[in-house]
Amino acid sequence: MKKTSRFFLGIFGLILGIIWIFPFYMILTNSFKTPKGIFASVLSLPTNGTTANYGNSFKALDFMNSLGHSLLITVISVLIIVFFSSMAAYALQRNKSKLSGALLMLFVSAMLIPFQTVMIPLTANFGHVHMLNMWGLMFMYLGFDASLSIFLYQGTMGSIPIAMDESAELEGANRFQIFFKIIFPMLTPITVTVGILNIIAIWNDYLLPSLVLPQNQYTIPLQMFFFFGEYTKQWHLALAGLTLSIIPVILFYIFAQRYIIKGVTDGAVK
Amino acid sequence: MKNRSLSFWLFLTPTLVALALVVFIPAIMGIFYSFTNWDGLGYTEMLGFKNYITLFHNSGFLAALWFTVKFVIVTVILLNVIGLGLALLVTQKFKGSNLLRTVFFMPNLIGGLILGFIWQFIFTEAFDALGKAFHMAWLTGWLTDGKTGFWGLVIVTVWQMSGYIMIIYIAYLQNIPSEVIEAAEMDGASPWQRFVHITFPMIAPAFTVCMFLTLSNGFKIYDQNLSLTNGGPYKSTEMLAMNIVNTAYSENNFALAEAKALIFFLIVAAISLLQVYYNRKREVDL
Amino acid sequence: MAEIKLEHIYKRYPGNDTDSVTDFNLDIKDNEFIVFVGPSGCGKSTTLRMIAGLEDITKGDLKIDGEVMNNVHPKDRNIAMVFQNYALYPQMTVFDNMAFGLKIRKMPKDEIQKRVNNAAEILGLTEYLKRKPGALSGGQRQRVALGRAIVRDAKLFLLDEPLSNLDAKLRVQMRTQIAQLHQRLKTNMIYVTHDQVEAMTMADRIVIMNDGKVQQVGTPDDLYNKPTNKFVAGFMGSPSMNFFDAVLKDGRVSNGKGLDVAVPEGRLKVLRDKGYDGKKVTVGVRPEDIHTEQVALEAMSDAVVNAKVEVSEFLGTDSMLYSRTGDTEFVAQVNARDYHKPGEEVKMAFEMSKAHFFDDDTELTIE
Amino acid sequence: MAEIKLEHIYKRYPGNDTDSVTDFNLDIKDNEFIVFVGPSGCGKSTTLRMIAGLEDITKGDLKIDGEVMNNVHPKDRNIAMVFQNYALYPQMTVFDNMAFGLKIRKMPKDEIQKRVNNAAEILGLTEYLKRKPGALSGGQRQRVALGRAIVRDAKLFLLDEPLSNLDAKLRVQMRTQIAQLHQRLKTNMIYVTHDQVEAMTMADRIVIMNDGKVQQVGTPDDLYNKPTNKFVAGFMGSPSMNFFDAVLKDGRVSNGKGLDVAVPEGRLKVLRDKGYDGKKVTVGVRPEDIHTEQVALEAMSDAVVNAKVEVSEFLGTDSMLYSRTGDTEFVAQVNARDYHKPGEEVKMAFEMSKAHFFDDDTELTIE
Amino acid sequence: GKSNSSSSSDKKVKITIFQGKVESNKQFKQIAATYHKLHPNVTISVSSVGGGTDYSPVLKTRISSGNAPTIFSLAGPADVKQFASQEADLSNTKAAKAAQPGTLDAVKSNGKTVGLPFNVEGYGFVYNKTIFKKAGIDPTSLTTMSKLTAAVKKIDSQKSKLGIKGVFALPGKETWILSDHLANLYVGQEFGGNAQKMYKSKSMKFTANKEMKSMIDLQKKYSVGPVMQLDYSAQVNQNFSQGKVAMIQQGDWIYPTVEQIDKKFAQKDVGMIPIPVKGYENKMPVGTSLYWGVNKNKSQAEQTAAKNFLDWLYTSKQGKKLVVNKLHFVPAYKGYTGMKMPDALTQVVFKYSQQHKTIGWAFPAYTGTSWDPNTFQPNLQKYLSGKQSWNTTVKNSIKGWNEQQSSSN
Ligand SMILES: Nc1ncnc2c1ncn2[C@@H]1O[C@H](COP(=O)(O)OP(=O)(O)OP(=O)(O)O)[C@@H](O)[C@H]1O
Ligand SMILES: Nc1ncnc2c1ncn2[C@@H]1O[C@H](COP(=O)(O)OP(=O)(O)OP(=O)(O)O)[C@@H](O)[C@H]1O
Ligand SMILES: [Mg+2]
Ligand SMILES: [Mg+2]
Repeated sequence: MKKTSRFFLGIFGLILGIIWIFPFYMILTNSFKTPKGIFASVLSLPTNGTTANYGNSFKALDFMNSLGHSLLITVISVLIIVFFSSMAAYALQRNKSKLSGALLMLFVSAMLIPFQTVMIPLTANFGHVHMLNMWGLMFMYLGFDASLSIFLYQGTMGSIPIAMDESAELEGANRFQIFFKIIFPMLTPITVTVGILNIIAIWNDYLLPSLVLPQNQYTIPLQMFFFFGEYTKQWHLALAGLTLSIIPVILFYIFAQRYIIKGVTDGAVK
Repeated sequence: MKNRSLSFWLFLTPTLVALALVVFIPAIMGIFYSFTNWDGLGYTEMLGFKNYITLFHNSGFLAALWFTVKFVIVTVILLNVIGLGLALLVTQKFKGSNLLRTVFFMPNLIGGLILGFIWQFIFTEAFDALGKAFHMAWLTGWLTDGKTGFWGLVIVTVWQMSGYIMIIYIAYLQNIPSEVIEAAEMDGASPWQRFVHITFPMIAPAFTVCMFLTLSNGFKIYDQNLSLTNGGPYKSTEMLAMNIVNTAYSENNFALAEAKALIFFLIVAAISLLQVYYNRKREVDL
Repeated sequence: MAEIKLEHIYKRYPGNDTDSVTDFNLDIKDNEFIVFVGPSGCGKSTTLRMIAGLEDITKGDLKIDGEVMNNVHPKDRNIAMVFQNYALYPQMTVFDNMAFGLKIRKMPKDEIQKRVNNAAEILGLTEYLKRKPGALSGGQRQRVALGRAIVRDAKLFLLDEPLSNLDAKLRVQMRTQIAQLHQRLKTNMIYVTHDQVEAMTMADRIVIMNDGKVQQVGTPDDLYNKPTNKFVAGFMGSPSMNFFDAVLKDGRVSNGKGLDVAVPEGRLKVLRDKGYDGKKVTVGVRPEDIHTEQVALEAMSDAVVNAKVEVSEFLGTDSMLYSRTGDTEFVAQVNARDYHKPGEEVKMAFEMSKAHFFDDDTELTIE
Repeated sequence: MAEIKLEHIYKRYPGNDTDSVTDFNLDIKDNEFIVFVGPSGCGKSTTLRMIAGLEDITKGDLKIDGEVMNNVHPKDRNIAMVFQNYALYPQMTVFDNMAFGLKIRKMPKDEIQKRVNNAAEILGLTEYLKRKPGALSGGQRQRVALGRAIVRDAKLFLLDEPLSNLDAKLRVQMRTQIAQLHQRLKTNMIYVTHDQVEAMTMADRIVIMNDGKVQQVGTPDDLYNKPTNKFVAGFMGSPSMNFFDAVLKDGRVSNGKGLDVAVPEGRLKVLRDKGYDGKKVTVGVRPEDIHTEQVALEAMSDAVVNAKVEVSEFLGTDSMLYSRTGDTEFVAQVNARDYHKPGEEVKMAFEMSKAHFFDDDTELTIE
Repeated sequence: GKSNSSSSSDKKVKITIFQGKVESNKQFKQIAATYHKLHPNVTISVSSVGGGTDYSPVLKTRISSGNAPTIFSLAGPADVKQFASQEADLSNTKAAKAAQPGTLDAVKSNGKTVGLPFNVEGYGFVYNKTIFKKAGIDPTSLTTMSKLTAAVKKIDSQKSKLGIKGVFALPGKETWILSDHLANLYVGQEFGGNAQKMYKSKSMKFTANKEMKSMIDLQKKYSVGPVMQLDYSAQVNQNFSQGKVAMIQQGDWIYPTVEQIDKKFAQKDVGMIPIPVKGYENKMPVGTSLYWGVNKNKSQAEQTAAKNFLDWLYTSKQGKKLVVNKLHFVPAYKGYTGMKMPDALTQVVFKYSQQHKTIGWAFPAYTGTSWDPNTFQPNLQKYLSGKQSWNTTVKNSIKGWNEQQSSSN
């Protein structure tokens, strides 16, 4: 690409980026204001800023503890989802039968069911087998989030030449070896994507964990909602809390981007 | 992999089990309840199709359905165009393109309430200020009626979701072998032609996925609706999901809500699955 | 190490309305080196893939050592294959690509190291072991694909045009290496190539296919000198045999368009016995059997034509003379020393004792 | 239609620590047919890709008709290219693959139809026009890739081993077609091949590369008969030239291990003039310049050795005799008629008037 | 059997509280800890849900998954009906007996008392003392509509002098401001302010609708605008607490919010007067929004412990102190005379309720029914935004109520 067009793309991107980031500007600046300062003028910079919100929010959220639970639940759930849904997608993509078409549609249609309508029967069922805890929650995430992940995996898997499987098969690899040693590494970009999408969904989830988790396993969003009473909404703490809680995810996102490697399958096609 | 082979089922079973236990069994229970007078705790009588009859006389449901359909049409188009546009933009090589990815994606990190809080201020204050500064009357008085409420919802949804759609497109864009793009360059295709004839057809699976996601999310959208307008004013911006939730929780009519949900599911499933089926047919494996 | 039998094998790809392989029969003896040749799209790769177990066999039986293998899983067949399109693992280094099959088989690390390094040495890939396939040239990739097969102790090697992207010198080296490997491992090899030199020099037997059907199976010499039909005769040899539609009359064949040469006694008798006297036959003469040297002109004086060279190609050792006599075009391959410029009028002798005669309808060799 | 100049071009791929192409210089004249040859990995594809604009040029200038093109976008160069790895559009049919470049240029529909059908005819793809590339054999894919280029009226054609997966017969046909296309369009073509016959027959000039560097540029005849160095001499010709490390003494060269032949007057004078008398030289003799016919043995009686045939390969027209005299191994290419069985003791004459002499250190030809 | 709360020889019991007032959750936890110290055999765990999530579905999932709390909260007649199979009879508790007259009306089921009020709350016009003083108006004199109107006009005329943007801040986005609180004054009249009565009534006449209209019109006309853009936080945090309006229609529950924004302002400048309604002058609508229920499906020991805890909280000396000083609740129980509420707004409510100058809360009768969100609120909002005439609004509301009541009860 030519230098000038790169430059204009950069400018264009910059403008878009500013528009996009504007709400974050509001979150960040207001998290340094006193409650009075916030409502005096939301759009302005903090006049006499305070970092007290962060300290208070950190304490009110029981941050280290809830961060621990958030991390534990998110990381394990996402690993489970990536592991099982990539496998399922592989089975469905490499088998071109009516049955797998139907199974895919089943997974896909599961995404259409509004959560609120299954919420009560779901928790009732899990309650009866004493699975209303962290582990039950992780299993539920597999059920809810596998569909999208499978759908995403299934779509990109088509661009991995079947010759890869064949070649490994002739070398004596069994299905699991073929998948985990050959195919899965080639899926890195979509794995990162699936990972990111699930991480944010689970990291920010409120409703499901609020129904499932006992109080001693509360995650950050659950703690955070104590800032929101019916009348008293503690925006100053909530904004600081939000800022604290999205830092790990943003760090992860920036880190993960490096793994979205350009054109991993390039060498495979002739 | 043959579907009669053991490995086929070994690969599928864990997710199938989870799906059944977590989604389908509760959903089927819900369908059953929709024929009763279930109140979330139990039911005392079977009502047959009464709930289904009620819901079609319930103008709130139809109004919400109509509003949602309009919303879905607009957002599906905007999200896919903008999401794909952003994906194309940030996959170009220029300074800061990686940073931009993060920026565009960040809105997904904000949950419902705070989202509403921030955007209400943008609509009421930033828009107002802009409107006054540039004498554009249409920028003032946002969210005070159904129309601005609608566009408000669209804006927030697009702002929030296009980064999501973007990263899906990015993942697929990166699977295109570079030789094929090069071949098109040699054939004399301009960037736009390359996009239309080569890139886009080759990311057809991403398009299927994103169409589906935007469609189904558009229909299911709740958080943004709740936090931004809460359906108001006078229910003019109440969408399907909210209508269902309200039926269940505010009106305590869980059975009717399940009936609405089933109808809603059938509508969305028909549209989305048709779309998936149709689009999948056009895709090719390498 | 194995006897492989293909019995009446058919293959039709789903969605196609013709068979890609039709009634394929072949007995491969223990330790035999078989080469498949045939025009592009004739079904060579397809047959290989069926043997490997990568394609379902539509009809017929594949037996290895007497056992029907149709439903045996590819990984359990212990076959090594070089894919026509390489099929390298893009995320792995060259080393790992070659080591993969060995790791899967849990071979000790140092043994793997040894074998891969050894193969890399042979293939001239030593300095690329740490690269990924994406950063290799076409020929280098092909060599990696070859290396992946040769490190293994498979029972059967399937090689689908493994040298097509290599230069002549490297090809010769590789050919020797493959032949040695075959010697050393005493395995069966099936080798697909479009390179006649490869086919001729490497094969114990050549299978020549056309349009999904086996045309002839035989030693290189058989195929070259005793083709069973016009297709085989035309396919083997480059430039290919000159064919003339002619009539046999008075001990001579002539096409009425410039060609008119005598048929030697022995050949004539056979043709007459089979009742072709006065009938149409197709005459085939290889370019190298048309001569311009004085000695030849004298020796075969009853088969000399006056030709005009239209195009002449210089090929180092030989020259090709694209020539014409009357309205009949043909190619002669002569020693580079006997080079003739385009436009020159040259006398050429047809060595009819080496000519081939084919039935006009069935295209089968008359013998 | 264009004059192309490559001036001191260098290429280093990011991540590599050596240059893949070093100081490449070439003037391509209007309407010239250039062939690149060289061992695998020597930088042929890389050079082509730089000309196409697909790779940045690390250093140096590419000029077309006098204009520096380094930063011109590939699509604006009006170049057609056949990729070594095909790079077909998987989602398009064969027809659409070929028509794409024309549609882009807004050619009328019926003209497109005509051209594509015509190309398909030439390439034998007519019945596959509606298939997608995934359902084609290797050779068929390659032909589609070729078709995609030949339908276009490009200013310059870059063909990267476009025939490597085709059988001999089809290759010859395609070769002719490409030559005709070149004639008709009067464009420049740059053609990469590892097939010497292709290189020899098609090229106006051949560029022979090794290790990223141009070794020699010249007509096929030049390269074959007047190689500038040992590499070129050894690379051109198959089987390749026999090299002997020998000492020039008393008008003879001998290596003390069985070879001892006289050098003809004319050659000897040159060698002596350049001061090689009594010094080491490398002697190169092509296999076809070693003879077994009686005539030759008599004519070159001062260059006859007693050899033993160790392996003999039959190649249709010719035979290769892998032989040995004393401890010196060499290959002779003789007429198939002069076939000798392995183990036979044969007298062979070295045609020393055609021998090549190289400096032992610089490996340059002595002349 | 019956046990004395202070006896330590009892077996250990664990009870759980799941309550809907998320802003008081921390305080309840502290109270639970205090109670545990005094009664080591009773362990209480407290939880809540907040922020936009409805309480009752979560309670339902808890119940249906076998994870039901011992003590839970109820929000009025609709909840009483829904959770009937969970509710223990609390008629014999000390707290029930101490409850202020009328506060238990909404939680009587078949003659039994099944709920105990958290507290009482009251609302009116919360005003800014400084502004009124500067404007020269005595807020307590505004007992009739005409006096109010005159005062409003007077304030409005000196807006810039007073440094305010409007007299009122009417949050058109918050449907409950009009439909629950304001309408209670004009609709509730018909049912004597009794929610149970209204809940059971087949019809509604809305006779006082004209008065309601003038009150809406007044607030709208003199509100900072556009009213349809204002929500609770714009009303309280952004306008009132920053001294930008003279008064707002709100209740004592806003005090913590105001205090959070500006503590000094809250302590010095905040007062509340009743909304003037013909025939109910100087009476404040005081009522209960949440009640405690005890789960009758729990073991007898748990139920007893739960009842003991509630009795202790509302009737013991220690408990009372906590109710007033920690929870800042205006008590719904007798026996608090002489105690001082900690802030200006609760003081007002406490005063009115002690003096029995109150109007009942009838609106819990409809907040849990579909009429409120589907008919009443949208119609009022339509009127407020000028899209619909008042007559239609009234007609639709009456019709909707009558339809709902005839089909459900
Ligand atoms: N993308 C790349 N990144 C790094 N190195 C590369 C890349 N492509 C090629 N090379 C290296 O550059 C050198 C020249 O490669 P090139 O593809 O030009 O060879 P070639 O002459 O076309 O060989 P072949 O006949 O095998 O196709 C090789 O050593 C190769 O490994
Ligand atoms: N996956 C497929 N689906 C449908 N048809 C196919 C498929 N693969 C190959 N064919 C067709 O089957 C025939 C035989 O193909 P095959 O690949 O065996 O040819 P081949 O002899 O290997 O040719 P080449 O020398 O060009 O590689 C061809 O006509 C081809 O178009
Ligand atoms: Mg093939
Ligand atoms: Mg190359």
